[in-house]
Amino acid sequence: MALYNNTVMEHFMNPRNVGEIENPDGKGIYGSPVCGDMMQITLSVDENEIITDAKFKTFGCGSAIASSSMATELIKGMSVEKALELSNDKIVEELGGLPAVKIHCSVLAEHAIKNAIYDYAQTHGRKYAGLEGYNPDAEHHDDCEGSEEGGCQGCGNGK
Amino acid sequence: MALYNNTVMEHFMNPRNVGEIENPDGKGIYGSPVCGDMMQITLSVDENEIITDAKFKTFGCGSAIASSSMATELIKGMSVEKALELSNDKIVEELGGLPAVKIHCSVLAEHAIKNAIYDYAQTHGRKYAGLEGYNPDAEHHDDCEGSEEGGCQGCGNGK
Amino acid sequence: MKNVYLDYSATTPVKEQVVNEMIPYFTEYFGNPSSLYTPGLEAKEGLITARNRVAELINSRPEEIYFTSCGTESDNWVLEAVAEALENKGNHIITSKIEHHAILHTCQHLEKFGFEVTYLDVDSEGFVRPEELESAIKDTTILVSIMMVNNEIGTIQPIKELAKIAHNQGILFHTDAVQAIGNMPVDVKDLDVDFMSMSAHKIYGPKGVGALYKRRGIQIPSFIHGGAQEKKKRAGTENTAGIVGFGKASELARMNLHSHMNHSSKIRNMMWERIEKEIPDIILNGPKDFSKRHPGNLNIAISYIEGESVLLMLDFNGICVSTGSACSSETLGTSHVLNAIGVPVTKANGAIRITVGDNTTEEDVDYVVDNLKQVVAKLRELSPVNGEKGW
Amino acid sequence: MKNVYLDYSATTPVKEQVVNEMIPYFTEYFGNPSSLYTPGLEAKEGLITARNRVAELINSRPEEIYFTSCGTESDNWVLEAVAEALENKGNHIITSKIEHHAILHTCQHLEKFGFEVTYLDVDSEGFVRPEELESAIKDTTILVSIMMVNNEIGTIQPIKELAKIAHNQGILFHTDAVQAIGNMPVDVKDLDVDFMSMSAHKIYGPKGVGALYKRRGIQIPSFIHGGAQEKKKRAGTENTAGIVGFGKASELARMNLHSHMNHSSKIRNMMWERIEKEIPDIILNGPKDFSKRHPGNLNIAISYIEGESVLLMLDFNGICVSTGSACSSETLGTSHVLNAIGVPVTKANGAIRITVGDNTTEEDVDYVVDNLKQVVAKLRELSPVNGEKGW
Ligand SMILES: Cc1ncc(COP(=O)(O)O)c(C=O)c1O
Ligand SMILES: Cc1ncc(COP(=O)(O)O)c(C=O)c1O
Repeated sequence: MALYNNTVMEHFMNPRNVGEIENPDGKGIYGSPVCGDMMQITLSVDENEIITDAKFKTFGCGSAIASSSMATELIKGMSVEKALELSNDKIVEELGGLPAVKIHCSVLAEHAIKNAIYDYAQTHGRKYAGLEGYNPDAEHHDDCEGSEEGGCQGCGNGK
Repeated sequence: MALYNNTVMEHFMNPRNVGEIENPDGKGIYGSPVCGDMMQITLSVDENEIITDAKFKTFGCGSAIASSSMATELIKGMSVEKALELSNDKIVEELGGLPAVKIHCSVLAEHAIKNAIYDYAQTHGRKYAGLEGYNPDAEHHDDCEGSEEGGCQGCGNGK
Repeated sequence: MKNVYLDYSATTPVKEQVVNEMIPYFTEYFGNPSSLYTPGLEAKEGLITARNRVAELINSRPEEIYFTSCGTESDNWVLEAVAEALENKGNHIITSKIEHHAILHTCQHLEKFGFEVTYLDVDSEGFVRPEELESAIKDTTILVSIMMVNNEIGTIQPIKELAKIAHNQGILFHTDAVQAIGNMPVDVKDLDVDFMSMSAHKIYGPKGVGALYKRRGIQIPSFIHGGAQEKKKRAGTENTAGIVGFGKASELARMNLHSHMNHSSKIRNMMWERIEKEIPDIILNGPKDFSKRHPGNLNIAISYIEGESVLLMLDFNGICVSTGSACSSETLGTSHVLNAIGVPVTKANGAIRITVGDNTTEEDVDYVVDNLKQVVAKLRELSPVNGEKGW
Repeated sequence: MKNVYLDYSATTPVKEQVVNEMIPYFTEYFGNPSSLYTPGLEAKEGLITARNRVAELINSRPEEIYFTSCGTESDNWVLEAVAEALENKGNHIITSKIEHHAILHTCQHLEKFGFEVTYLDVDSEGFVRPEELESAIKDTTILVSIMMVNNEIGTIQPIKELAKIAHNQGILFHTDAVQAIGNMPVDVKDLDVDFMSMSAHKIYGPKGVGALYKRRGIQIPSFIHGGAQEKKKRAGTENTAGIVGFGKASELARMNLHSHMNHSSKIRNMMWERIEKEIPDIILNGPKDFSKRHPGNLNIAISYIEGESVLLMLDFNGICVSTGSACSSETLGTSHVLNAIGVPVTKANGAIRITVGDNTTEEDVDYVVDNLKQVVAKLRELSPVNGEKGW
């Protein structure tokens, strides 16, 4: 028994795409250290609207880091349009599952990517159906403060 | 560790003076099966008011039986006058001690002896200072119903 | 000297297989099950296996099992928690006169706080009469708690029927199954009970571990508050080794249920046959129909003598039985159970309980009955009371 | 791979000598301690020895020790029982903001039933200010409960002084000493406390056993009702083996107290010296004066990274620490203790607790610090936040 499966552990211990692209075409940040997790995604997008590179930096627990790693792997080579369709469920599935209390980490990754694409769309004058009505700043604080699952949980010393 | 010490166990397993003297000079009963212990003492007393024989029958727990055995041993050969002075403390002492919740068993023996002597005094027209104001029927039911220690306690199957 | 333990309803030895599964949890898998690192997760895995095994024994879901520190705690928890949760709905609880003190004393505690408790009478064999339960129910009734198997006289209650009566009126039903599990088939789905108390040390597991079955969907408050253990319902660092032992004992109890029942009842019946035939002036307390009785239980009132002295003399010969008269060595007074079924105090004072179990053999039967005969004869000789004197 | 367990405040492995004393109570001395025959008395004797040993550790009388199922139960018992017993005198309880959840959640439970609780602030190192206790006392105050040693940051409270303040106003004083016993001299007579909670699994004994010290002469109601165990104060068949284990662990804790304290603090100090020197941007939470701190405790806020990922990466290398942020794997949210001493949430999210114990060696220090340095560096590289960005 382990907290995370092997795929998650592998992405946590050896995360892909760590870092920050210089002069990115899109940059998204989601979450905050106050809430216990925060992700930054930077993208390179070519003229055909294909994501040619993606990098992340994440403050958070094991599953937040693994979700970032997996998410950036998944969107590399995708069209922006397709990347917008990437759901947290898909990230969880590719990771082979996450503990119930950690599902929000995959949501975080989905949002960070959306935010990066939103930035790309804003700075490059693109419009996507998937971004209609999307507010990059809206939701995280609700997740964080409202719900019980608002932060990456730690292993307690309340013992 | 044992419930009772060796002396008590020895008197319980091999009680002295078991039985009932035929045509006794004195006979006393104390306690009742309702209360969980009952003792009967029969005495032979000679013309010098010396207790030449004493026998008991006891319904009760281990310490009640041991107390009866020890008490009859102690009074055999004693003058009636002396026997009236036999306290439960002395019985306990001679037994080498009883558990706190079992002390009342020694009281029972003291009373049963007093009752037998009372009977002897009545039937033989004797008067003793130690019997002044003594009522053979008075106290036991109070002990039994009034106090928490009113019966010989058993080992529970309330488990 | 022979050692013949005949008090399996008081407690059981822990089976070797059970101890062997427990030991690594003291030294190797010693982590706190709430910890996220490997030694913590190993400990947690032990809890998961144990929960599955207990659930399987009673046909519940694993998530319906909450581990506690003993059967007594489970009993206290249900009563106090339902009282707290449903206070606004009503203040009336129904139980029986022959429940374990864990139920009765908790009820008395609740009575001090304004709860009203009906203690149902039982018949001369200890059975609750369903129609009496039915007519005891009021608008204010919030809980019915009836034990599955009585610990003194072995009576097996018609729990399914009683639970149905409660549920027909929308009332929660709890059963104390401490003496039942492992000794008869227990299926919470079929019985349709809402809560059920269990204890490990009656089924060859360790002392100091119990469980409460709580039907999925029913919400009750915690009894012990603190950390988030047991889905936030029972705080306190888990007794990992003990729980693992309870799990293993449950698995064995499930696998061995029928052979255990057959073995126990066979030995018990042999013993009763000889006792009934060879010892005069005795009465069997509890159900005469042995199919409605705990398979290992005998409760015998022996006229003219007192239970503790029987116990002691038998103990001198290596035989362990308990008296039928008191709750424990620290309490005095005769049995509330024998009293409730109408056994006169004089006879209750001479009652002993014999409960046989997995280690009792056919040879033990002869050793025990031979000894018992002698002890009874000896004590009757010592006794000032007898049949002629009208007692 | 090396295994370095550094979470002794979460739980400890059971010492071999302790396990060895326990085992016979599962199989050989398995009797119910309430039973009057020999196997019951043997079990009871185990309880007596254990009670003596626990009493000796804290300088109480044996009859002032009541065994429970855990430290949490002891905490619950005191609060609920004093509330019940003194309800007529008053409804006000004083505790601190940094108590264990066993205290805090029980207080919250009491608040639902009309009790008023004052949660005292603590200073930046976690100390309760005696003058604040003094001024929090009202006419209606019935109990003060302040923990002896904090489980997260190791702060040792001035219990003797605090108890005196309570007693000067005729108010009962309880202390949760779960983290204290075995880690510092604890003398209930000298401290003059009325109640004290303890737990076996923090002093190399088994999980699922605790005790409450109750000063002789003070009457409180039971918390768990039923049989007559523990002088009728705590019902339920006694966890004999567990209690025997607690007794042995207490004896060892008493005999080894000074070597244990010296060893722990030496290793802890070595570790802190290297960490402080070699890892930038960290803060030590809790007392800087190590003489007022649990001898094995370090609590470090590591800037820019999150605690669980530190824990996981260390676990990958066989090192067990806990985070400073949450109560248990089932609870979320940052530490109420770090919050109370003013650590900002961002820093609290990156806190880890290291507690060393008897099996920690000097070589472990190097292995751990080398690993921690690497892990911190790696995670900081992964992190979007850093000093320049103002966090
Ligand atoms: C200070 C403190 N109090 C109480 C407890 C609870 O003890 P237990 O785990 O035995 O319930 C703990 C540890 O978990 C603790 O550290
Ligand atoms: C019917 C019944 N209920 C409850 C209990 C209490 O269980 P425990 O000893 O685990 O507290 C017992 C046995 O002691 C019992 O026989």
